[in-house]
Parts: sequence; C-alpha cells; structure tokens
Amino acid sequence: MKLGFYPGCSLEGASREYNESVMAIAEEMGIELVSIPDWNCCGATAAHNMDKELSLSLPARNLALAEEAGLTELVVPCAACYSRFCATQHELKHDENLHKKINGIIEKEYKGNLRILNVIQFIEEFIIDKLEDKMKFEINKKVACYYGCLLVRPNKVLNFDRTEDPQTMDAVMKKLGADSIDWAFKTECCGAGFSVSFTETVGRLSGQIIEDAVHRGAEAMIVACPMCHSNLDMRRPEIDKYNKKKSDMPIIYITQAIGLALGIDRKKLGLQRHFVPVKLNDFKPYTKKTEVENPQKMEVE
Amino acid sequence: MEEIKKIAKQLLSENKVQMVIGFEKGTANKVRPAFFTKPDDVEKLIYNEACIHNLALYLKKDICHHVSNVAIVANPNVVRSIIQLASENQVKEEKVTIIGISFEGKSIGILDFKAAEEFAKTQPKGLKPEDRAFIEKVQAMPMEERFNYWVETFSTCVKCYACRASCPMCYCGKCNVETNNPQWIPVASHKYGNLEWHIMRAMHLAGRCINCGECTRACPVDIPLNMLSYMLTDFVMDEFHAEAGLSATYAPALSSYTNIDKENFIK
Amino acid sequence: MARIGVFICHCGENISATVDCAKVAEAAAKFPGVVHSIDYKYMCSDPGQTLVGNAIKEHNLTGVVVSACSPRMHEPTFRRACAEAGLNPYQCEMANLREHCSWVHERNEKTDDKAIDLVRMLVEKVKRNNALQPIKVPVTKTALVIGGGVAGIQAALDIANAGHKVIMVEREPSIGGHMSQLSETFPTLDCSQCILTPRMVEVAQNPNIKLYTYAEIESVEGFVGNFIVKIRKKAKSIDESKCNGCGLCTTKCPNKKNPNEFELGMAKRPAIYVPFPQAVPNIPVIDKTQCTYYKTGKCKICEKVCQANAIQFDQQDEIIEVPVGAIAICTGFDIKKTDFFPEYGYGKHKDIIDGLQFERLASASGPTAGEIRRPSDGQVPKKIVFVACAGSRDPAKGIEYCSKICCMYTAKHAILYKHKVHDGTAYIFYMDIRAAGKNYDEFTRRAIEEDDAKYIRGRVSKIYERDGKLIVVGADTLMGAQTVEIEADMVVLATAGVANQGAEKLAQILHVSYDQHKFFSEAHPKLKPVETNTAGIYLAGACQSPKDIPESVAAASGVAGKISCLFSNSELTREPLIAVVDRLAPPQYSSCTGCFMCQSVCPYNAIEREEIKDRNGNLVKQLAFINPGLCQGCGTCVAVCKSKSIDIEGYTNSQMYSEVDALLNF
Amino acid sequence: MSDSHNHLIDNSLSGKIKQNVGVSLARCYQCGKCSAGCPVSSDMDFPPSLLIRKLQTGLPEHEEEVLRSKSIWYCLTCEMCISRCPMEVDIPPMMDYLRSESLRLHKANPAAKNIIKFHKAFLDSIEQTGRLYEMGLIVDYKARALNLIQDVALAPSMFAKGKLKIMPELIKNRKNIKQIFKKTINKKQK
Amino acid sequence: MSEFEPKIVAFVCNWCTYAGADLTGTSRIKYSSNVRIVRFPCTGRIDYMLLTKAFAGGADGIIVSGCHPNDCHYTSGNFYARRRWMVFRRLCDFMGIDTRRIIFSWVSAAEGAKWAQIVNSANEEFKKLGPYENYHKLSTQEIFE
Repeated sequence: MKLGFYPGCSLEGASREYNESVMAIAEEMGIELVSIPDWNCCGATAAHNMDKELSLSLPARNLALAEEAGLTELVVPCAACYSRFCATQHELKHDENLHKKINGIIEKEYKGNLRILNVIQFIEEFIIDKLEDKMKFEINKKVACYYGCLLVRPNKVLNFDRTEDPQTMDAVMKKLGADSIDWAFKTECCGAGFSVSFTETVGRLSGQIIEDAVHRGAEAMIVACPMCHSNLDMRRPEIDKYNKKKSDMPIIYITQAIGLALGIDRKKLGLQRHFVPVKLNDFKPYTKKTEVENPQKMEVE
Repeated sequence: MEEIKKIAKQLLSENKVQMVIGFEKGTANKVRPAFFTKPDDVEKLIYNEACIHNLALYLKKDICHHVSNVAIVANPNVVRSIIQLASENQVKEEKVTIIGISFEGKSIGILDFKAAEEFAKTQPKGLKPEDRAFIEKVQAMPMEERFNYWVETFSTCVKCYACRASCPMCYCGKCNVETNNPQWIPVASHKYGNLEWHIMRAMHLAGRCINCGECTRACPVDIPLNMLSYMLTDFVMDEFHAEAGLSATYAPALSSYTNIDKENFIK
Repeated sequence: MARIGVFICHCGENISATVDCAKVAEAAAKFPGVVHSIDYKYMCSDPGQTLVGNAIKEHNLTGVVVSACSPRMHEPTFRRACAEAGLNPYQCEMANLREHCSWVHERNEKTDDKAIDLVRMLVEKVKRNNALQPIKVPVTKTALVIGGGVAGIQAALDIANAGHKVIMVEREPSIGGHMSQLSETFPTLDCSQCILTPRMVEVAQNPNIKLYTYAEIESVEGFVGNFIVKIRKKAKSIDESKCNGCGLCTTKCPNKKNPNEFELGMAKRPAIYVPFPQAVPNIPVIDKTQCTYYKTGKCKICEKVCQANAIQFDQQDEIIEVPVGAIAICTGFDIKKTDFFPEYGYGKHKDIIDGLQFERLASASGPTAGEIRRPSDGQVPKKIVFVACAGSRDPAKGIEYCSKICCMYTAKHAILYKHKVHDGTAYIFYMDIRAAGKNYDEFTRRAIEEDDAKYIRGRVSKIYERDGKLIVVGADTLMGAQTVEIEADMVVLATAGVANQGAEKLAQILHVSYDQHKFFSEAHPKLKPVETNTAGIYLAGACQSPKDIPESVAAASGVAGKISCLFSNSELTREPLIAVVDRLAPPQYSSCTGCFMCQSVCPYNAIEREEIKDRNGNLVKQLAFINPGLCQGCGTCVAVCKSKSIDIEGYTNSQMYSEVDALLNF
Repeated sequence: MSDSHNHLIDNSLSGKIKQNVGVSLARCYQCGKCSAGCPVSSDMDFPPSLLIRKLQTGLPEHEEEVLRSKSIWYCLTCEMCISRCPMEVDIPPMMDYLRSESLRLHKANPAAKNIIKFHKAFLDSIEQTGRLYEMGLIVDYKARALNLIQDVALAPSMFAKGKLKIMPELIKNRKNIKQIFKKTINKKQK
Repeated sequence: MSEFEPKIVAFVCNWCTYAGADLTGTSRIKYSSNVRIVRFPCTGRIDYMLLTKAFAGGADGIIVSGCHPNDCHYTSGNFYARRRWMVFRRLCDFMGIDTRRIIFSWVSAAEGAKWAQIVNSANEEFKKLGPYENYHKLSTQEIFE
C-alpha cells in the first residue's frame, strides 16, 4: 500500500520524533509513505503573515509536484502544513484567475484534485481497523487529547470533525484503551509561531492548556501537531513559570501512543527526544476481546 | 384465416355484432379495410402481410358511430390501440368484440379486454432497432444541425393532415389546429407552421402512441414524423416507466405525476 | 370595438422616480383600442378613483387598465371603482409598474420601454376580458382553530362568543401551550397560571367550542367557506366520558422514569400522565411508547385501580371528518435547545439551561416547587449568567432575525431570581435591550436599578465547566471589548424562537406558504398581518413570527374578527375566475372528446362526467362538466386539454396568447 | 446583482479590504464575541472587535491607529474568531492584508519588530535552501533581534536530543523557489 | 447600444413567483430590466405552445417559474407542470430547439432575492448565447420566401 507523504521542515528537524513515530507505525502496518520529490517548505504562518501570493505559491508547488509524481492521497502529519495545503486548494478551487496566476508564479500546472489527509484521517482510514489484531498493550491512562487550532479550523475549508469539542482523536485513544478526559482547552491556540519571538505569550497560552489538563487528572497529553508539541514540551519552563507550579505531564504524539500500544521499541518512536521525560509505562497487556463489549453508554448523570 | 371467417360469420349471424371490420382484396393485389355487415360477405375476408393498416382507427369514425357492437380483426397493434382508446374512455368493452390475430395471421380467437391486455403484454413492444438507430443518429448531430435537419424535413409537409387522419389516437372532433382564436398553429405549410404543428402533435401523443407507424406510412412525402413520438415513447418509458396500450386503466403520462419526477434541470 | 381607458399612476414618486409616466401615457394613447390615456399622481386615492369613474362614464369605456402597483395590492380597489361607475369589475386589469418595474430598475429609456410593454400587454388582455358575475357559495359557519395556546384560546373564545361553532384541535394532551409553562409574565409579573387557567376552563365550558386534544390535522380539502377537515384523534387509551380526573392511575403507575416533556426533561413522569395540575381537559393519557403493558403485555395496574374503569387499552386512533368555513392557525412556536450551541458545550453541561427551563424552575408547580435550584446538584445558584441573543441575530447559525421576546423575559428572570435568592447576583450579556412595548423599558430599568442585574454589553464566546462552576468567557464592548470571565453557578441561554416542529407539514396540508424558517407567511406584512394568501385561512400568534403574549392575543382577536365578518353573511362571493367547458349545438354538444384527462388532473375534483342522452335515453356522449362551486381556477385542466375545449376566465387561451403576442410582435 | 449605488470606489481602508479580501466590515454589529474568544486579545492594544470598529468609522486617524497597531502583529490567525462570529466577518485574512499594508507603508508597530524579524528570518531561510534550516533561522533571527542570550541554554539539550540539524537541507530546484520569491514578496519590497 | 440585450419573457405563477417578484420590488433589489413577467394562476396553466410562440415572437430567452413542490396553492399544479416540462424539454432537445434558452425554477413568495438572482443569471446566460436567430429567422423572413 503506497501513500503520498509530506513530512514538512519540523519533522526533519526539531520534531524528528514525530517523523520517526509516523514511519514506525506505517511500517508496522505495511504502508509505504512516499515523500514528494524535492518538496519545499509550506511557508507556515510566516508566509501568509507577510505576503498572500507567497503563502499560496509555496504549498501549490508541493501539491503540483505531488500530482506530477502521480500521487492521489497526501498524508500531512503537521497540522500547520495540512492547514496551509487545504487553504491553498480551497482558495485556488474557488478563484479561477488566482489559480492561473499562482500556476504562473510556480511555473507548474497545479490541478487541485489531491486528497489531503491529516494524521488522524490517515489513522482512521489506514490504521484503525488493523489495530485490533496487532495491539499488544492497552494505554490504560487518563489522557487529554489536544487538537490545537489549525487541525479543525476553519471548518468551511477543512471540514474535519467538530470545531468545538472535537472527538476523532478521543475515539482513536478509546480504541487504544485510554480514558480520554473531557476538558475545555481542546482547541485553544498554544501560541504557535510566537515560540521564539513572543515567548511569554506562549507561556501563558500553553500554560493554561497544561494547567486545565493537569487539573482534571490527565496523566499525558496527546497532540497531532509539531508546533503544539514543541510549545507544550520544550517551553515547559515558561509554562511552569506562568502556572507557578511545576508539571511533568508528558506530551506525546498520537502516533507515538499507537506505537506504544503496538509494543514498538520506545527509542524507535523517538520518546527519548522529549524535554519532559515520558515516564508512561506498566500498560495492561491487551487481550483481543472475543465478543464486542457493550458500547459504553453515554451516561448523562 | 378460415377460423377467423368462421368466428366472424357466427357473430354476424347470431347478431351479436352488427359489423365486422377486416381486410378484403383491393385492386391490383392490394388490400383495403372492409366493413362486413352480412354473414356471407365475410367470405371476402383475407389476411396477409400487406394488411398493416391500424383498423382501430375506424372505431372512432362515423362509420361505427351508430353500430351498437362491432367486431374487429385485430393484430397486436390494433389490440394495443383499442386498449389505449379504452383507457381514454373512447371505447366501451360492451361495444367492441376483438378477434385476435397474430401478425403472421394465426387466429387467437375472441378476446375480452382482460385477455386483450394479457395478449398485448406478450407481444414484442417498443421500438425496432432501426428506429432506435435513426433516433441516435439524429440525436448525435450538433444542435444547430439537428434543428436545420428537422426544419428541412418538415418543410416538405403540405399540411394534408393524413398523419392525423391515420392515427387512432387522433380522435378529437375539433382538432386544436382548427382553432383560430387564438391561432395556435399557423395554417400555411411554411417551415414555421409545419414545425409548430409537429411539435404539438408529438406533445399530444407523448405517452399515448403505441408505435404502429401508420402516420409515417400515410404521409405522402414520407416524413419520418413517427420518430418524434417514438423518441418520446422511449423517454416516457425511461422516466415514468409507463407504456401506452397495455392496460385499460392506464393514466397517460402528461395527466399524472409522482413526487420523485426528476427536477435536476430546475433551479 | 373595444374602448379602453389607460391610467398611469405616479404612486407619489415611487413609479415616476424611475418611469416617465407622461411618456408611457402618451405611448399608450396610440395603442389600438385605447380611447383615453392619462397619468395621475395617486390613482388609488379617492380623486384618482373618481377620475377612473368619470372617464368610464364620459368615454363609455369597455375596459380599464390601471398601471400602478401590483394587482395583488389594489386590484380589488380599482375593480370596485369600475363597478360603481357601471363597468363590470372584471373588465378592469392592472399593470405592475411599481414592484416589477420602477422599484427594481434604473431610470433610463429601457425602463420606460418595459413600462410601455407591460401596459400594452394588459391592454391586449383586457380587450378579451368577459363581464363576469361573482359566484355565490354557501358558508359553513364553523371555525377550526389549530393549536390550543393563548392565541388559539383567545380566537376560539371570541368566535364562540360571536355565536359561531368552533372546533379546537390541540396536539398535546392539554391546551395552554407554552404560556402554561411560564411562572410569571412581563411586564406586570402576574402569575401566568392565574391569568391563563380561567380562560382554559372557559374554553372547556363554552357550549360552542368542541375541543379535541392529543389530536392532529390529517388533511384539509375544499376552499373558503367549504373546507372538509379530517382530524386524527390519537388514542389516549382512556375513555374520556368515564374518567373523572381523580389521578389515581398516575400515582399508582409503576413506570415513573419517563422524561417529562412539560418540565423540559428536568423531571420524570409516569407512562400514564396529566401534563400539569391545571390541565384542561384534566384527563390522563397513556404514552404507548413507554407503557409497560404496550411493550410487554403485562402490568395493567392503572386499569385495576381505576374505579371509573375508564382505561381502554384497545382504543384506536379516530379520524373525524368535519366541515368548517374558516381555519385559524395558532400553532405557536418553539425555542432552540442548548445542544444547538457548539461553543457552549453542545448541551452537555446540565447547569446550562434555556429560558423555558428557567421558567419551570421558577414556577410553583415546577420540579423544584418554585425554588431556583441547579439541575445538576440541586444547590441554590449564587451567581447566574443570563445570555441574551443566544442563536438569534446569528446568520452563521442560520437564524438572522431577532426573537423579540428574549430581552424582556431575561430581565424578568433576573428580577424573579433576585426575589427568590436575595444574595444572588445576575449577570446579563446582552446586545441591545429591545423593550419597545408599553411599560417594557420601565420593566428592564427596574431589573437594573431595583434588582441590580448586572448588564454587560457583549456576547459570550465560550462556556466550559470547571470544578462544578461554569466559566463564562465574554466581552464587554463598552469597556473597549475587554474579555470578561465570570465563574457562574448556572447559565440561562435566551435561545432563539423558531417555528414549531410540525409547521412545514401543516403548511403543506393547508397549502399556505411559509418562509425559509418555516414560519407561516402573512398575506401582507402591514395591511393583512393575520391573513394568509389562501382565502379563509388566518394566522394568529407566534406561528407567524416570534411574538409576546399581548401581540398573540391581539392577533387572535383580529382573526376572530375576520372570521366573524366572514360568517356574518350566509353566502360567500367568490372570484368567478373559473374554468368552463365549451358547448356547441347538437349533435356535437361540445368539442370535448370525453377523454377526461382534465378530471384526473383537477386537484379539487371539480370536474364531473356529464351524460348527454338522446330523446329515448340512450347515451350519446360523455362530456366534462366543471362544477363552478368547486373549481378554484388553477387552470391545469386548460393546459392539459388537447382539443382546447376548456378555457378559464381571466386567463383564457386567447388572453394569454395576446399577452405574449403584445409583448413581442410590435 | 447590479448594486448601482455602491459601485463608486470606496478608497477607505475598509473599502480596500472589501475590494481585495472580500470581507465586508459593515456586517459587524460589534457583539465582541471575537474579542472574547481571541487568545491574545489581552496583549493587543485594540481587541479584534475594537479594531474593526475603528475601520468602520473610515476616519484617517483611526486607519492610522490600525496600521500602526500591535494587534495586527499579535494576531496568531488561529481562526477562533471566524468560527464563532455570528456575522461571519472573516478576520484572519483581513489581518493578513493589514499586515502587508502596514509593511508596505512602513508603519509597522515597533513593539512587533521581533515578530517581523522572526518572519523575515524564517522566509530568508526558505528562500536560500527551499526548506527551513532551524539553526540558520535562530542565528539569523538573533543577529537581527540582538537578544543573543535568549534560549542559549536550550541549544545543547536540543543538540543532545538530536533535534538540532547542523547542516541545512538544500532542495534541488532552488531556482524555482527564488523565482517564486522574486515574483511575490520581493516584487513588492522594491 | 453596442451590447446585445436579450429579450426575456417570464411565465410565472401568481401565488409564489409573482409574489416573490413583488417582494423583490418591495425590498428594492435591482435586476436587469429586459425581462417581462406574464402572470398565470398556476404553473399547471402554462401551455408549452406559449413557449414556442414566445421564441417565434422574438424572445431570446424564457424563464418559467412557480411554487416549490408541495407548496403549490392548488396542491399539484406544479407537479403536472414539472412532468410537462420534462417531456417538452426532451422533445425540443431532440428537435434542436435550444433548451439552454429556457430556464425553469422554483421561487417562493419569500424568495425576493432569489428571483433577482435568477433573472440576472438568466440574463448573463442569454447574453452569452446571443440572439436566437435561427428560430426568429424561421418565424419571420422564411414565411415569405
């Protein structure tokens, strides 16, 4: 099974562990992720902050390269790149002459019929069914699933899950046997691009996110975006300074969680690269349930 | 053929019917419709592959007006026409006795309407392959060319209305063509007048025509005007799954509806 | 020869601002058959109408074309003016130069040409109009009132007191509607039950009113004065004649765990229940989907305890067919539930409730007997945040209108809360206080000044639960759009008023038009607010758009007035624009071929089969015959008739042909 | 729809926003929901709804305040405002437009100089290598922003955890990237 | 004037689209002025021969509009009309009459804006198609050839 893949710059650099975990579970499930030949940076927030046409051209070049390579689906683990690709595809689809103009700028013929998948869609479509017979452990921990802002918004463009209180990552974690808590900062912004240039804001925003999750008893936070991960993990000193109390709740990627459930070696998942050490262990061994236990009734009381 | 004669003679002699409609030898080995009122005239009754006129036509003409019960030698086309006329309340079962006969001339015997419907259902229906081929050929033309094709084809029409006279479904006492306030259809046989006339005729036959082909046979200038109705027969079949001349309680296409009729062309 | 008079109206300057009326009048004068063509500033005014009258007498006109506003507006006015001047009213037509021309185009030559075309079209048509006399139709002097809320009750009582029979159909087991769920009502804070229950009893006791509760409208046929209504009286499984309303069955019923719709899910009720203590009729109903007997065949405890043995398990739904002359739609409204708001938690927080639920908390017969307590843990909330405009004025959520009553009932809630919880604080996030009724603004000032409700001007962006508290994140735009965060114990959303759930289906049964929000459409927003476009069907109350109680009651009395005036004369005159089959001398009798395709398309089965017999009785021909009493003038038969044997007055074939011809071949 | 009366060019800033971004600020009735939900509104000098109010007046002095504001630079375009706005006023693209206008007219607020420098360093790295060279970005940013000591402690542990790539990754077709930059952002700069 | 102005005739039903057009007027929504509205009691009353008559008379485009299904004031007029239009469009298409020049729509009494949008988009469409020469030619000059 071959799928188009766009790692993005952070997966090659500061968030290598995200790339390693994606590759590990893909390999485990027999999926080959084919990177776009000679892909370039999608421009992330910097590009659209400074110049609209640049912010459309950089992603468009990647999409054009992917189409030329004959790919039909494109897995984009990083939420920022995913959001930029979908925004570009959406805008160029709805504005004919802008589409022509951008094609002129990138000197390539970008058509726009590529299916762009974020990491959760990739898991839902290609991983989740094969999970049951390959799972070795149950992640029997209380986890807080954190979606961030660019994974679910703007809904008109992405049309993925609910914008407030999304449930798709929670559903995956439930499949892994985790208890995903109901908490209030699922889609609040972590401070994203201000990590370097306006760090105290990141301290406040990420601090509120960590504080709410810890307060509700989360033992780990599950993320699906390298920018969120670096803010919540690397900027933990600023977070603790804002919250005026230390927190050692680890931040792991959804792909790392699946890796742990599959019993993949922790080094292969890059767990050793985290700033906040991931001291999650003694998982319950997973026994494949023969009869389907009754679906957990959504008790209102 | 003897069997048909025996039935007809018996019906006439027992005065069950006052008239039998069939075919008799015409001049120069042609055939012509015949109206026998006396048992021994029935001898002249014949049936061969030339007998293709749709005799159901005469049920609505004056000749049958005062006849309380008429027997008619009916090949499958005639049977379907009679059933369609019955569904349009033009023919009463007690006034018509159908003597069924296959296209090849094999007698089927007297059929009441129920039996006639069963018989009609078993007969080959719908368009012949060459009709469909013609329709596809015309449909394939680009629109401009198609329009000019039909305008040219109809330009030879001289408005003799033979097509109307030969069609069993055109039984209106006063045809709309003859109304002049308002003058819906121009009287003159110029291109415009002919086109409008044939549009109206095709619309009137939508879902009612049983594809007997009489109209184009009757046309002195051989215009393929039956093709309009044939195309609509296919259309009514695909869209409304309805076919004329198969049931005496059939509701014609344009005077019935379902709420799942297609409306993808409506904004 | 036709002698047509053309009158071009300036309509003040509504038309003359973009159409050169003099030029149109001058052009019209040249049309063949036009003998008199003038333009005037206000045709519909009294002098304007006298102009028409005089012109008819002076030039003995045979036809009049008034080119002004839409015929849907003033056609009756000008037809009456022509009748008074001796010209048959149906010889008068209107060209729509305002709504279809001056108001929607620019001032230029093309617009003038269009105006001239429209006038020419109507002149050609009026030449072919026939003089017609209105059709007299009998009137059934019984009114049908659909809906038993305050509007339905008021309408029914007014009509009944005018001496006419009324049939009231209410979907719920008891009448009373949403008003019976309220605690107190603004602006006077008098108790809702106290002012409503007597009227409900009056309905039950009024000899002229036949009340069907737990019943719905199945179908409506016919037309004004002659409707035939089929009512589906759903089986209550109780014999209403025997039951004396003792309520023993409701106390003894073991199956008590069903959500109570009247209490909006904040309380439970047995499977056999009376919605609320003051219910009229005070007869319980068995909910077949919940009753153990209907599900498993066991139990029947209610039957055992009932001394009047009124329980009737095998009772079936009943279809009642009844002739009525007029229909009043008073089906009321509903409000959005809290699960409609993603940013406020999709309805999962139990302490975020809507306005009606707060009314139940405040109501003495409510689940908490009038004490304001939180649904989650029953604690008395010390801090409540009221959120106005929840869902209303929000095109993103598909509701762009203002629901009109929320500002008032939110102020009322703040006052009630202060009276019951003296040390409580009420915060109200509002957009603009819309309190335009009599004593309304004074009422909101009272909430602010005497009961110190804290009004914050801004919307709430998010509400989430934390340690049993509800964190409300809003903005205060009067403080430079500063973010405001309040830790509340309870939140009340003043959610948007929307159409009732079955409104669209009912509109289609009655053939009345409705808007994109499923509110019924009134005939004219200003001049005919309580009528619909369908003659004989009227609208009262919030089913037309969100309304408060005074407006609903006023509209209901308006409807009662309209219906009483309809019933005041024994016969009803109806537009003579109906279809006619042409007739010819024998032996043809008519060009109709008797194919009866027309009969199968007629929605009012107004077409019968007329038998033409010769002298000794045997059938010559069958012809279509149109019953003038039933024909509503839709004209479908005319377009379906192949031989064009049927024509419809007002839209005859020659008229429509001449209109199209006049528009194009000049 | 030939809306005749407003085809005359509205050259106020809000008019230009309507022209170039297709966002009509007249729809906003100042409900404040965007300001309430905005994560950085407390940092901003004018919260989003107040910013729009200033643009609605169409007065030059207000437009000046907007172009020189901190708000347009602090906006993270996290799309929270548009997802909850009752009148669907699309603020993020408006902010993008105001930022490029503010840069074009050299009115960028000094308090935002670090943010702008970071973006410039970020884009320079892409322009050179086709991808983001994080080490280069930090060095370039520190050279521009001159706050050398910030995050110095982080570098060794980043390196130890293998998160710091020493050598930049150069894509093959860098000419294509340079072309793109020349035709977009650099074209405007000159 | 240089630009081609198509002549458009609109056949509308009185209870819905005519009232919708009234609402377009009361809400002062402007739309192109080369459309002329002909009022019918119901779409069921619109005779297909009037459409060919309009083309013959020089119309370049036709709009036929009435009540949405289930909203018909006379219950079923629009259902019969819909079926009639289906058959008529198929016949015209087969005979090469340009069905792109006939726009069918449902416009309710509450959809004033939709009516203006239908007319404007129809006007644009007919402008692109240009005058309907070969039908006008047929019904005018060729008669006297």
